[in-house]
Parts: sequence; C-alpha cells; structure tokens
Amino acid sequence: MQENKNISFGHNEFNIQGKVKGAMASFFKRRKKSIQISKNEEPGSGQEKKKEETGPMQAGKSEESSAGKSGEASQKQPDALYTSLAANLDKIKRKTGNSPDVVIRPIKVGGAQAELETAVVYVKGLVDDQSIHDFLIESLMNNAELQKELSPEKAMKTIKDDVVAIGGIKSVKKWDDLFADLMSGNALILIDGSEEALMASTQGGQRRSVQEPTTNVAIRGSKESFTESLETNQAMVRRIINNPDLWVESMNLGKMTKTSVSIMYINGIAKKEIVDEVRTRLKQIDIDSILESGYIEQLIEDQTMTTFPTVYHTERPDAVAGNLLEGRVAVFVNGTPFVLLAPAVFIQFFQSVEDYYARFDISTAIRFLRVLIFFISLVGPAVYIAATTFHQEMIPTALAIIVAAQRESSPFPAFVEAIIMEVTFEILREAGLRLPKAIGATVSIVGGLVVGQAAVQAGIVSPAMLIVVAITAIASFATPSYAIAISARLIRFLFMVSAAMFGFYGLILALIMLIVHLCSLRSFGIPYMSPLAPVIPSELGDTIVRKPLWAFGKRPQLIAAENRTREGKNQKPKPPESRGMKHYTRKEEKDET
Amino acid sequence: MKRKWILFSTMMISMAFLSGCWSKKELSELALISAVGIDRDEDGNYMKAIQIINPGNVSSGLQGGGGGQAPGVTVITAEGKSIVDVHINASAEISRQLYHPHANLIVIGEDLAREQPLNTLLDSFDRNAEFRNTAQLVIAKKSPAADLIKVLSPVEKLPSEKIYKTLDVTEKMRGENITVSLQDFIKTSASPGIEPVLSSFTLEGDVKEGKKQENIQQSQPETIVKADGLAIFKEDKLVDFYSGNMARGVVWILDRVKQTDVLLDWKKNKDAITYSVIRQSTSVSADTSKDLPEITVNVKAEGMIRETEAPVKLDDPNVIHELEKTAEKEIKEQLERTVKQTQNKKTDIFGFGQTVYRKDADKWKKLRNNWNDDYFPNLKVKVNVDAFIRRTGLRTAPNLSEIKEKYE
Amino acid sequence: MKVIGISFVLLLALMGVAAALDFFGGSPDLNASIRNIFNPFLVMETIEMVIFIFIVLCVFIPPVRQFFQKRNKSKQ
Amino acid sequence: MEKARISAFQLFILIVLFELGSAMIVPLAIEAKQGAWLAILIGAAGGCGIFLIYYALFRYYPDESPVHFVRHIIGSVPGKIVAFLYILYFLYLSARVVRDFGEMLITIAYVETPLFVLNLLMVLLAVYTIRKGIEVLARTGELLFIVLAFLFLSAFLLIAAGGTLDYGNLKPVMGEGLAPIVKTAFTQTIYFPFGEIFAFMMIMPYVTDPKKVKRTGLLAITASGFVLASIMAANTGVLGVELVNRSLFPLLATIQSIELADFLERLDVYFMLAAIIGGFVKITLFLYVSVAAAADLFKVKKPSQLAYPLGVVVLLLSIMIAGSLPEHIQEGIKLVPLYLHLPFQVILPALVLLVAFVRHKGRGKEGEAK
Repeated sequence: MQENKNISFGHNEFNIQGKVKGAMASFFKRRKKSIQISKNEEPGSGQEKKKEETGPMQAGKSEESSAGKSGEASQKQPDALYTSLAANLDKIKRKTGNSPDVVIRPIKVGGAQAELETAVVYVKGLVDDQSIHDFLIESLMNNAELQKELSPEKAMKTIKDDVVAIGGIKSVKKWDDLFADLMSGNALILIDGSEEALMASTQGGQRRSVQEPTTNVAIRGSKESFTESLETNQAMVRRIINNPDLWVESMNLGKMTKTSVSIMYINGIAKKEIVDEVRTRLKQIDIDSILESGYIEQLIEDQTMTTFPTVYHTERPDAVAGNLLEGRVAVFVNGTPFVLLAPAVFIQFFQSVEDYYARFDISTAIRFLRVLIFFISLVGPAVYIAATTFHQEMIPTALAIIVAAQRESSPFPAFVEAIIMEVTFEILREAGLRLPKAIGATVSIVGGLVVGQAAVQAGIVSPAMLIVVAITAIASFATPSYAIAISARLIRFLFMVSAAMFGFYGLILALIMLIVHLCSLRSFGIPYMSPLAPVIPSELGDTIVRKPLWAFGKRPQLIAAENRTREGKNQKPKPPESRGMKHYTRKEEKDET
Repeated sequence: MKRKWILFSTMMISMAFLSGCWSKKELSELALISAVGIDRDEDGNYMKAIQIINPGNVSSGLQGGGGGQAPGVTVITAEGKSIVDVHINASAEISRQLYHPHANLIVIGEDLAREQPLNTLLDSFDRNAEFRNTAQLVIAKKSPAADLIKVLSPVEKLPSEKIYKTLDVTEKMRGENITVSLQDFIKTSASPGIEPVLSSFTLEGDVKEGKKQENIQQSQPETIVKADGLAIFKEDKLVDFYSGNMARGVVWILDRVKQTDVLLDWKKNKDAITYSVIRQSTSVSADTSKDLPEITVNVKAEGMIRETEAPVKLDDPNVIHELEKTAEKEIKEQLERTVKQTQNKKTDIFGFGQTVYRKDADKWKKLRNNWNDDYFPNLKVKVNVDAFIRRTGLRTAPNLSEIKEKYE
Repeated sequence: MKVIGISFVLLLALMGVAAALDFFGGSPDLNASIRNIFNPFLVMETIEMVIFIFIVLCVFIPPVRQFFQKRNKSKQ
Repeated sequence: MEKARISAFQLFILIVLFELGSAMIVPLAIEAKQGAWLAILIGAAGGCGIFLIYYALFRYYPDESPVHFVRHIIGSVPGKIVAFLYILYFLYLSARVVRDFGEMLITIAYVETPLFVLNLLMVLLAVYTIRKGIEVLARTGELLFIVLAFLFLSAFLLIAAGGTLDYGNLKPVMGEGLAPIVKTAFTQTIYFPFGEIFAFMMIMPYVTDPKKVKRTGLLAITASGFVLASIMAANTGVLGVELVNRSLFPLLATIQSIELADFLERLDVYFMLAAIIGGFVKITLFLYVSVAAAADLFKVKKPSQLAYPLGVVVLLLSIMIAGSLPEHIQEGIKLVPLYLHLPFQVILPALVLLVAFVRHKGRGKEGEAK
C-alpha cells in the first residue's frame, strides 16, 4: 500500500540484514531523481554557484565589473584571485561591506630594495588573537629569511614552510574558498603579485567552556556536556572512544551560514547503509541556514506528520559514545551542544545513560516507572474525564462520592474544567521556562500554589481535577527525554477530546490509533517501535527492562553491522569461592561452564 | 498524503459534530443511589424507596461542608406497575438523573418476598446494564423494606453502607448470615437442585425516630437496624426465617462459615466452654448408587478455646481431646437439627440436589421433577464432624480451677 | 470512479446477502426482509444524519477530485 | 498484492488476536453447557483440520494470493466468480463483527448513543490502519498482544484470588453425554471462530518463511483454543451455566464480579479494553483482506484507495444486517454457520483443493515424462 514499506523484520538475523538492504535500495529508488541532481551539482560549481554569485551580490555587480576592468586583464577564471594585492583587498572590502571586524593588516616583507606588499586578513573575534600576534604577524615581521629579496612565489613558499608557526596552513586560489575560510576564523595572508593566498588556521576566540549538562542530567556519570564548538564536541567523543575506527566526515550546509556539520560513526559497527542514508539525506539539504541541529533533524526525518521525534538528540558525550557503539550515526552541528543520533527508536527516549551505570535491577525498575510516567502524562486527564462523565459506575463508590461532592460546586463540565486547568498549566510552564531563573521560581509559586489554591477555594475547580493535572504535569517533567515529553503533552489534548466525546471507548480507540501510528513510523528505515514491534526477542533485554551488563551479548541487529559482538562470553562476575557452602558453589560453577 | 489529511479532517469534523455527546453525564448531574427498597402496597403496585447519597454531606473535609449537619442520604419513594415504571415515576421527585451503578444494597420487603417469586422481580435489575450485579440482596423482616432504608445509622454515614458492612462483619464473626449478591441469588435460583437463602434484617425501634438526624446524635440511637438470621426460600418465594443456631447450620453446610463460636457443655455445666472455630471446611458428597441418594456432610473445623466458665484442665492433652469430641458432637447435633427442620420445610437450600447433579447427571434427571417435595425431605443425611482444638489462648488452666482448688 | 463502482456493486450484493439471510431466517416474504434492511435508518437524529451524509459523501471526494485534475490536465 | 513481509511470529499473534476477537466476549458454545470448554477445544482441533486444507492450497502457490491462484485452478471466469463471492463473504463477516461490537458497547455503556456512530469510529480506525498496510497492522498486533496478555493474566489472577471461582459449577462436564458437546463443536465453534482463519489465506503469502506457516497456524489455533476454553471455563466457574446462558456478554459479568481488597472492583474497563482490542484486530483483518482481494480482483492499482469506500460499505452493512440484536445473534448462530461458513470455509476450499490436487498430479506426471 505504501511503496517504501516493502520490508519486515522477523527475528531471523539473515533475513533482516537482507531486508534492510532492500529497504535502503527502495529508498534510493524513491529518491533517485533528487540524488542525480545533487550529483550533477557536486563537482562543478554549476548552476548553484552561479546563482550564489549573482544572488546575494547583485547590488555590487556593477562595481565588481569595473574593478575587474581596472585590475588585471588576464581573468582566466571568474572565481580566481587577482594578482594584485590592492585589487584583492579591494574585493575583500567590498564583499564584506567594509565591516570593521574584518581586519586587514598590511605588512611589508622582503629586503629594503624590493619590498613586497603582503597583508594579513582575519575576522576579529573569530580568531585566536594570540596565535595571530605571536605566530603570524610577529613571525612575518621578524623572520630573517623574509628580509631578503624575494619573488612573490618564493616568499609564499618561505612563509608557508618556514615562517608561520601554526599547525594548519594551506593555499587557496578561489574566492569562494577564501571567504569560506576567512569567515570560519582562519587568517589570510595575501602577497602582492601572487594569485594564491595562504590560509592559516587560527580559529579561536571566545567560547563557552565545557560545563555540566543542563538537559540530560544524570546523578552518576560524566559531568561533561557538549559545547557550541564542533571540534570540541568531536574531541570529547574521541576522548571516550580511543579508536581509529571512529570515523568523521564533515561538510558545510546552509547556503548562507555554511555551517559545518559532521557525521561520526564507528567503522565496522555502524551499518553502511545507514551511514550512506544519513549522508545522502544531509547532502540533499538545500537551505539558506542551519542554525541548530533541530534544522537538520526536521530536514532528515522519515516522517514529518508526527509529533514523535524520530531522531534522538543529546548533549552528553557519553550518550553519544554509547549510541555510536550500538551502531548509530551521530551528526554534529557547529553552534549547538545538541548532537543528533540516528536511527532512533521509541524506547530509546525512555532510556538514560545512567541506566547503564546503575545496577540492572534498579535500572529496570526505573525504566518501568518511566513508561508508567509517560502513560500517565498521556492519559491522566483523559481517564478522569472519561470516568467522571461517562463511566461513573467504574469508580469505587467511596471515591465516587468524594469526587461527586467536589464536583457539586464546580460550575464547569469536567471536560471544560480539565481543558482550563491543562491550558493554565501549560501557560505556567511556558512562563516559568522563558523567564530568568529567579523570576521563574516566583511564577511557579504564584501560579502553582496561589492560583491552584485560590481556584479550589473559590470552587471554580474541583480539587480532584487539580490533583490529576498536577500529577500529569509532574509526570511529564519526569520523562527523561524532553522531545518525547513534549509530544505527549500535545497528544494529551487529543486524548482528552476523544475521552470527552466517547468516554473509554474513545480513549481506547485513540490509544489504538496512537499505537498504529507509532508502529507505522520508521527512523532511517528502522521500525520505530523495534525491538518491541517487530519483536526481536534477543533485544528485549534492553528495552523496558535492562538485563545485567554481563548478559549484553550482541549489538542491536537492526542497527549494527558485521561486528555485533559486544562482550565476551561468561562475563558474569565470579567471586572467589568463599567460606562454607563449598559444595553448592562448586555445583554452580559447573553449571555455568 | 492529501487524502490522508482529508480522512483526518473528516474524522475531526465528524467528531466536532458529536460534541453534543450521547451518553454523556456529568457526575454533578447524577443522583447516586446507594440503596433500593422494594415493597408492595395493597393495590398490588410496587413501592420503591430509593436512598440517594448527598455527596456534600457525606464527604467531610470540604470547604464549608462536613458531615453531621444534615443526613448523608435522602430517601424518595414512588409507586408504579413495574419496577422500571417506579423508577421512572421516582425521577419526578428529584432534580437529578437517578444513577444506579453505585447501589450496593437491595432490600426486599417480607410481604413482597412471600407473595412473589423474587426471580421475576429482579429481572429488571439483572437485565439492565446500569445495575451492578454485585449489589447485596437482603430481606426486611417484619417491616417494610422502605423503613429499613430510611433509618439513619450511627458510625456509618450511609445507611446502606451500614447494612452492607454489618452483613460482611457478621458473616465473618458470627456465621449466621451470608452475603448474597444479586448475581448469586439469580445464579442459585436458576441452578438445578438448590434453593436460595438471603440474610434478613430487622428494625428495632420506631421508624419515625430513626428517620431523624437526632437518632444518630445520641450515644444510644433509638432506632437501629440489625442483622437477624436467614430468610429461606422455596421456588423463589420466602417461606421462613431462621435465626441463631439454625441459621448458622445452614451457613455451615453451605461452607460459608468463616468464624463462629460453639458453646460446649462440660460436665453438667451447660454452655460452659466457648469453642471458637477459626477455620473450617465443609464438603457435601452424595452417594448415588442407591435409588434415593445418600448425602454426607463432612465438616472439618479448627479453632481454639476462648472462654471457660467451668474448671477445665486445659493443659492436659486428654482433656483437649475430650473437648474436641464434645465439640464434634455439638456441631453434629446442630447441623442435623438444621437439616431435619429444613427437610420438613421441603426446600433444598443446602444444594444437596446440586451435589447429586454434579455427581451423576443421569440420576438427577430422574429425580429433579419432584426433588423438593418428594426426594429431598426423605434424604438420608449423614453428618461427620472433625473438630480440632489447636490452642487455648494465653493461659492454660482457667482461673476458676484454681479458685475451686483454693476453696476445696 | 472505478472504486466507487466496485463499492456500489459490492454494497448491493451484500444487501442481497443480508436480505436473503433474513428471508431464510423466517421473514415472511422477501419484501419484508428488504424493508428490514432499511428500517434502522428510519430513526435518526439530525446530527447523526449529517454525519451519515458527510461520511458517504467523503467516498466521492477523491474520485471527483481526480476527475477534475484529469480534465485540467487534458485542457492544458 | 502489497509488497510486504511479516514474520511467522507476527502471523501467530495476528491469528491469536483474530480468533479471540469477538469470540471471547460471547457465550461461545454454551449449548454444550458445562462442557463448553471441551466443545471449544474440539472446535479448535477441527479448526486445525480446516486450516490444513488451506495450507495445502497455500503450498501449491506460496507466493500468490488466493484471488490469483483460484483462477489458475478452476479457470478464469469461475475463479473470478469465486473470488467475488469470497470478497462478499469477508465484507459480510467484517460487518457482523462491527455490529457485534457496536451492540456490545450500546448494551454495556452507551445506551443513548446511536449504533451508527459507534460503528463509524471503529470502522474509521480500521480504515486508518489498513491504509498503513499489513506490516503496520502486524506490528500493532504485537503491541496489542502484550496489552491483552497482561489483561488476561491479571484478570485470571484476580478471579482466582477473589474467590468468586467455584469449580463445582463446571460439573458435570458431560451431563448429557458427549453428544451435545460434539454437536456444538461441529455446528458452531469449528466455524466460529476457528474456521474464520480462512481470511489468513490472503495473508499467508506475506510470511517471510513459508515453511513455518503450517506450524505457526496450528500452534496459533491451538493456543487461541486454549485461551477461549479457559475464558469459558472461568465464566462458567464464576457465573454458573445458567447465568452464562442468559448473558449476552458473560465475560463482562465475570469481570464485574471481581471484588478484591475493596479497591479492585468495577473493572469494566478491563473488559472494554480487551473487547475493543480484539474487535479492532478482527475487523481490521477482515476489512484488510477484503480490500486486498477486491483490489486484486478488480485490478485497482492502489489498494489503499479502496479502504475508505469499502469501510463505508461495511459500516452501512453493519447497520443493515439485522433489525435487532436478537435477530443479529440468531442469524449469527443459526444461519451464518450453515449457509455461509460451511460452504465458504469447508466445501469450496475442499473442492478447489481437490481440483488443484488432480491437476498438479497430472502435471507432475507430465513433468516426469519429459
């Protein structure tokens, strides 16, 4: 019925791998057209680049042409640098609109007779001031070699090889590359008479330091959280997985922002099809700006008509490392501490890194609690509405009397009351979230305590309703992933409406519909509800329950590739034989080996 | 994709239309019924007393509310040709929709129960999904059912709750009543070879006083409702009331006794020793090999000595053994008396017929037609009792024995 | 259009089945059993009626739209 | 046919949910009195036998839908007619189940709500699911199965702990001998619910591992037979035969009689949840099968186009099918097994199998000759 749904997952391993390939193949078929287009675009700076040239710069077009005339006549390529330093600097100035933070520092090198005009160009704030001064400008000025007489080419070589004491240096010939590097914080060395420019990597500037995570807080585990810097973030993961198989691919996305985005995966563990799929989807993105990983998330997810997140995001390096080791692919985006992980499955949003750090029995109990919490936050008010307006017979009599007594004075029907309270609560939450921390606390006190108490005392809202709303609200806070909690918040209203119309019948139908919907979702070809549906028995141990760490045999079969062995056999700790009960201990040992 | 949207909007729009909502009822628009009492007046109309909960007066702790000022229930009465008719007529007296599912008590007047087979009376309760089949059924002894419902009760805020809980407790402690739900009653009356029994309640005092709030504002209420044995049915009509040991005998044979006390004679001291049965199990078996089946009732009781008014050496195992024998004899006698008397009434409330049916369905086919009148009264019923005394409380010998020794 | 046709044929056939079963079940004559098929629709509330018509009309939306799309295309 | 694949395990779950579907809420095989559970088990055994007929057919054409292969076997025109009749049969059964559930809801909780509206919601949900495809339905089934399993286990536990269960009610098992039990089994339970597994003929080709189909099918029928038998046994144990016989929905009464710890009572929602889940799966499967078959027969390119119109057909039919609940039930018990189930579930498939057998035998010989 749907073309891209031609696979299924049984528990047969062989089958599944074959199937996933099939899925990917079909997926490619579906997107063939667009891939072809992007391939055309890639190597040559064809239409796309031209558009860029003419697009944003149309205003300066006439000026540019005049500059071209006044400058060198030998314009082999429109994109190439000019030979004259003055013309180059002029172009840079015009292109950046004379912005004061683009610093142009002319330096004279060469012997006294044959002075060679050079200039260092960089963007203030993006560069590391110290390295510019110490290793670039100072070296250029004081280097003995450069005091000799030099041709531009020779000077270029000398500077490149001997002078600049900075790790990354390369030459650029095209304006596009030049500006891209300049704007990403590299320093530019231009020499009069050369068609090349040198690019020294001096990225730096002020950045937030590594701090504790604010969203995925864990009691136990690393206190590091990602920062806004892509390099730092990647390094943090590298520090955890010290393995050359941790591969990174980077690209720039966003026509205007040219945001650096990189894919990280572990070669041999991540499934090639999934990596390819992520890469293809990322390459297809054609948008002017990428401001946060949320942009990417929305542009690469499988289905847009859903409130459920099909890409996982986290700001914890250990969470990323753990998921990479399960075979997932991480997408880092410069400028945000949130790293995307794909493919994501539903149950993943109920798991936290801490589950693996704590003992399994405790983690299992907590995971059960989380699913319960999610369920409460989803259907809490709906059950109240259904029970009080349709199925009064299902409430135990004593409770029914109490609720009835409370409802006596309430002027609204239960549904309206519930909607009022839920909306009020959402307002409170939103207000508390956006305000400064100090005021936020006040809002929650005024809102929660004063309004709640007053509303009950005034008889506008029944206390039972308030309790239900409060429990629901707390439950939605307790879900470990904000992304899934917020979708539950939204769906809750749908449940309330259906419960208000048809009681439990409506509620149950809505629940079944939700399940159908969840089952129809996929994340990068992986069924969203796996390993619950389709059920993969060997992996049920890491879903709502978490089996002991020593029993984790394999990586998830839908996600991980060939290398699926996670740990050796017989990982169960065997303490040395202790005092007494020797017979028993020996017997046990025999059983296990 | 677009069509999916159409489908979705279709659903949403059609739902929006429905927000008028059939079957919807707000809790504050309902009159929660806690108990129903049914009688019949002289003209043959049904009279129904409906006890409605005033939630505000029942649940305390609410602002301004708090029980005690006004009664927790209101009783309205109505008449009609059929039960449903009465129900509809009653709604003229109350501003809210009468809501049955929380009614946990149905009281039937003695006169009505004697005249009409209860099964037909209860049809509307059973048929209607709104009634809970778990509601308890009791008989009002010597007074109209309506009176039982009207009397306010001390301790419990809801009179229905009072009766309901009394029944529960007295079944557990005394073993002279059994809780019979609507469903149990119908099940029993429809099953072959067994006749139903119900618990009965009586009124002590004046109804007029009992209706007033003052009744429960004194330390000793003027009027009170109390559990009083069993009502025995034959072909769904009330035939007799049992109380005391007779009632307990019935409950015992039905294997519903949980705890009870048996008074034992000890060496000329009548009822001198109280033997408390803590646990018991009773089974009825039938021997269908003969023309007329023979019934054996096996009782196994286990308990302790609670009270002694005669000097007994309770630390002596032989004495204990002797006491056990006495208890066995006593229980056996009581049960045999109960069976004998019931056989005279020609109604098989013990379900001996059912036992036969379950044992030997072919045999039962031959007997079933005149079971109650011909075969049941002539059954040979054997009662075997095994009574065990497990412990004797905190003390061994009664203080009496020492006193006696002192004076002797 | 094809879809509508199929549904209509199936509906008619099924009504036939229902009527036939009714007839076998002891309905006096075929006429009565046909009437028996339609009588649940006689007592309907306004809202119910509106929903009913709406639901049935929804069946026609996709084919009609398809039809118009095709015509527009052919015009072009 | 949709390009889909489901695993053998998913097939198992779908069959179990499907069999339980509406059978668990009605007084199944109550004509066998205390022996109802036995009649159900015999029916399940018979169902296994019927399933083997279907399986034999499936073995000849493991990759094709019955709509196709019936044409290969008995020729194009007769094949088309047979396929058309089966589509009618499936739609009719689908409508029956929809009606069952609508009536149940009205009777137990939604007295004032029109049947049409209750049915509508159910059908819309089924249509929504069908448009998502069989794979999604299979996965949904897996999750719903967990819910249902939880409900059953806890309900049995509560009934056992609540002390309402009286084993005596189950005696005498064969009060009137084995005859009524066998008769009930062969006139009712074998067709409803077990024979209805015929619908899975349309679904079997989707299974990844055709070799497992036989084992899965038999296992599923047996398992559902045991579950149904235990449900009926629990009903009889709690309510007694007479009450079960008089009840429209004995399971509801059974669950209502749970009263535990002054708190675990009034668990009607248990019943509603279980009933709606079962009903949903059954209705959706029947409707799915008819949509798939109709799309195949009439060569509709996108089967999902048919989902909504056929949903409306089922909806209308569910209203038209009978004037009253007793009529509906009487037709279901007396007429449908005789006039619809027997020919469509047993006679026709058996005949087709016979033809297929003869043809294939001939062909096999030809192959040898060559």
